[in-house]
Amino acid sequence: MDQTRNQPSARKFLSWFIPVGRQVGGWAFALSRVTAIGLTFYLFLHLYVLRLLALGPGHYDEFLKLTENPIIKLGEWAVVAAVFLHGFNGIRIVLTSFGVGVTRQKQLFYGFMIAAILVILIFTVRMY
Amino acid sequence: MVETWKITLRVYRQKENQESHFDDFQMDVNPDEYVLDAVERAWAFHDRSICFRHACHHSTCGACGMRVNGVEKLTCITPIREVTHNGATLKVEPLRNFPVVSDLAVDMGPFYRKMEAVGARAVLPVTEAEIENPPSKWDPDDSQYIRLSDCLECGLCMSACPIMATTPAYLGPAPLAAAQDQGLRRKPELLSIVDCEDGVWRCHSAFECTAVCPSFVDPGRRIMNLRTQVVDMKLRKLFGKA
Amino acid sequence: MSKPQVIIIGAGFTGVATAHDLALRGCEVTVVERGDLCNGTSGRTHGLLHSGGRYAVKDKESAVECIDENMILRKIVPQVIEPNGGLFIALDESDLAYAEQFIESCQECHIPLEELKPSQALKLEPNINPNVLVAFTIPDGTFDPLRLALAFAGTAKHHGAKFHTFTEVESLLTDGAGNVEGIKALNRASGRSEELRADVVVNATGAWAGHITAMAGLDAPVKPTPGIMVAYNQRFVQRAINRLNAPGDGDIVLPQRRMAVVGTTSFDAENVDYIPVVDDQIKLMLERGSELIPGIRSAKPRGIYMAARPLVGGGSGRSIARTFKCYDHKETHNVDGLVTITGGKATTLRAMAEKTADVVCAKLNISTPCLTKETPLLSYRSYYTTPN
Amino acid sequence: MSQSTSSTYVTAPRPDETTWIWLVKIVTGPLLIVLLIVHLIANHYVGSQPSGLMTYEDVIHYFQNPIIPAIEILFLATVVTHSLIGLRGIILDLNPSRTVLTVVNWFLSLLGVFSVAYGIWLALSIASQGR
Repeated sequence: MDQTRNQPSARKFLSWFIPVGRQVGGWAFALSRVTAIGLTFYLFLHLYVLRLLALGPGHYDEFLKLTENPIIKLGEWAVVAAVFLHGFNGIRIVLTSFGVGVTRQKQLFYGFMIAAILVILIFTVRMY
Repeated sequence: MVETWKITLRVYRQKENQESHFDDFQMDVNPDEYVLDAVERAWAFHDRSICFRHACHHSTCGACGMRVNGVEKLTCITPIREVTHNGATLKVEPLRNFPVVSDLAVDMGPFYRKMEAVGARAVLPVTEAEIENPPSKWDPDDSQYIRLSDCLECGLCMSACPIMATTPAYLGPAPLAAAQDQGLRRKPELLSIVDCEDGVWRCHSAFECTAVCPSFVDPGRRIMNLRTQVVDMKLRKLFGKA
Repeated sequence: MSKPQVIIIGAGFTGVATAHDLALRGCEVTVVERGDLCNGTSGRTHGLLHSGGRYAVKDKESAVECIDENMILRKIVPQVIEPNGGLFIALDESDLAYAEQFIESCQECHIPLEELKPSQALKLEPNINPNVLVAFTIPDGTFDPLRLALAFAGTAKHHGAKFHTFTEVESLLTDGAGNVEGIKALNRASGRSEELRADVVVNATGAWAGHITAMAGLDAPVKPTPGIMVAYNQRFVQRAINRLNAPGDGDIVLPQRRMAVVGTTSFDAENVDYIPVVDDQIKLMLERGSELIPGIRSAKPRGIYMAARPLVGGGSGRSIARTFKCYDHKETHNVDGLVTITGGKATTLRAMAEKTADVVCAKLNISTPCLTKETPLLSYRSYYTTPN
Repeated sequence: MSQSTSSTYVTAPRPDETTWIWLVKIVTGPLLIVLLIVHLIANHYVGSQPSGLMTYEDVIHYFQNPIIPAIEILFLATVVTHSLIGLRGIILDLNPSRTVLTVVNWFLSLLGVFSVAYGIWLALSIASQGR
């Protein structure tokens, strides 16, 4: 008997993010995990950048000019989008964790994702 | 007049120590037959070396779980009509996260050991079964009736769970659901098994288990409920109210 | 002194129960099965733990076997049984006419029964046909087919039996005189053949018994008789509902988990490896099943399947007795080393095993008595938790 | 039914640990949503112009109100806690050995403490620059 093939393995971590063969809750899980990793990365980047505030006016204002750069702006937009996707999905997880709407988790996901996309759209309009 | 479809059954093949591949079998099927019937037909008329597990053919034994076009299905109750169309391909693969014995047959051992570890109930009073449409009120006499538990131990949830894919140590949806079914208040010794890193806290609410469960056990809901049971017990302990 | 070696071909009900019995009596048992456990007739059984009521009128021998074994199984393997009893219900004049001999026969066979007025029956089971004329309670039950076999197999394993699944017998090994000394079997998982030798080979292949005996140049009087079962997606009743009449098509509805399973039919078949489901029989099950439980008409079929009973003896279909036969081929054909067990029903698996083990033990001069009546079985999961 | 030993198949339980970690994570989640809204409103509508804190001066001015560093520090502590518990959860799903997990636990704890301390220092130093 082949004992190794088809077994759980840490090397299969990419499967968390592959939506093939996954269903609604699986997409939510993938989305939640991707945004979580992205936001954690952003959090520490943000903290690092903010040290410029302690260094004095010149450095920080120079940095703020960078935010006019379209790529940085796109990055900011991505952070905002990730926050809303993660946040709305998080509300769904909190609700279901305490038994609220747990048998309606698919509908909850669709509802919250529509809400998230609407808020992101509003933000996009305001940002650009 | 019985409808006939031409389909290609694409079967995952893997023999001891050999590389895996897929074999295609062209066959005429009645679309109202089940996927398991197509696999059995491939074995009976095309290739006697195909290994697969099956027993009851009506969703009581849980032996015939496979991945059909990538999604976990109990093949004995999955009509061909629901998963493919005339002239198309039907791909069957073994469950994920189980050791493959051969082809579509997997070793249920590790999974059954977990079910045994939580003492999953095989039979229970009818009145304790959670069913979709329970009577508004059970007759008091009904508690004498015993029924087989809803969980078929088919392993579909263990295969679909994205967390199971990376951590064999995770107890998994069905064993956690079985613990919830017994109740921590009734069986406090289960607390030490479910309240640990590999227990109830590993679930990240993907609800894939619930989506694939062929028997309406709804492991996702049960895991959520089990968490509140654990938190409730721990808070009571903390505040000295056992 | 080394233990006597026995090979059992087939891990259906008779195979696993015989393995359990022989392992308890101190034999070194090896079970070979071409698929996984219960992939043939046993897995696809209706799941009725017979009280014997169905056979009481026409086949008292089977009826007595059933009620005795029913009570034993309830005791030794409660983990796989819904022990909720059954009802025989009369719906027309011909059913009522059958009632008298039914009561008499059940009493003769010591099958406990109680007569219910229609109102009492409907209170117990509100979903049965409201036009019920009279009903009788009998101690029927439902079991999970695979788990019943797993419990026997797991307990056998605990006592040292070895299980080789996905292993198909290719030929019988014989001495020069045609006596059977072992088997040559193909491991379908590895693709390798191996030879296994034993003092006795037990052919427990049920409907396929003829395939094995043919390898020894013998014939077996087994008649594969398939029948259909339709499982509907709603548990209408808690008890097995039987039509109060001579056994016929679609006259039993069983509760099982969330389902109601209607069965069955009876016809002859040659190739039992794949039995296609016939549309007409599905319609028949719906018709007959909904006579017993009208709600079935609006329920959705969940699983539809065919199983081939291994009936023994002459005649055909329902006229064949449902009891079993165990042959020592030394006595029937002067071929030593081969014992064939076939016929019977799921409910009598333990009794079939006892009889077979008695025959095997007589050949091996083992005097240990059968212990299976009193030995509670381990958890069905022990089949997986016990190393092979 | 026979009882098999659970220890071989289930990692030895470490009670009184993960319940609280989970509880903290599930509570900090909604708390973060509240704090984020407060953070955004404060950023954009309190202190300077409605357009937000677009210059160094704006930020320094903004931090003069003592409630602001308090909110920001609370926000930082919550978000660091939530994200590091989440990160630990993801690493846990990679099935690390006990040793690796212990190292991870220590590393993430220290990282958390360091980040929050750094945040407090930063907030205070910004606030003090306006004086």
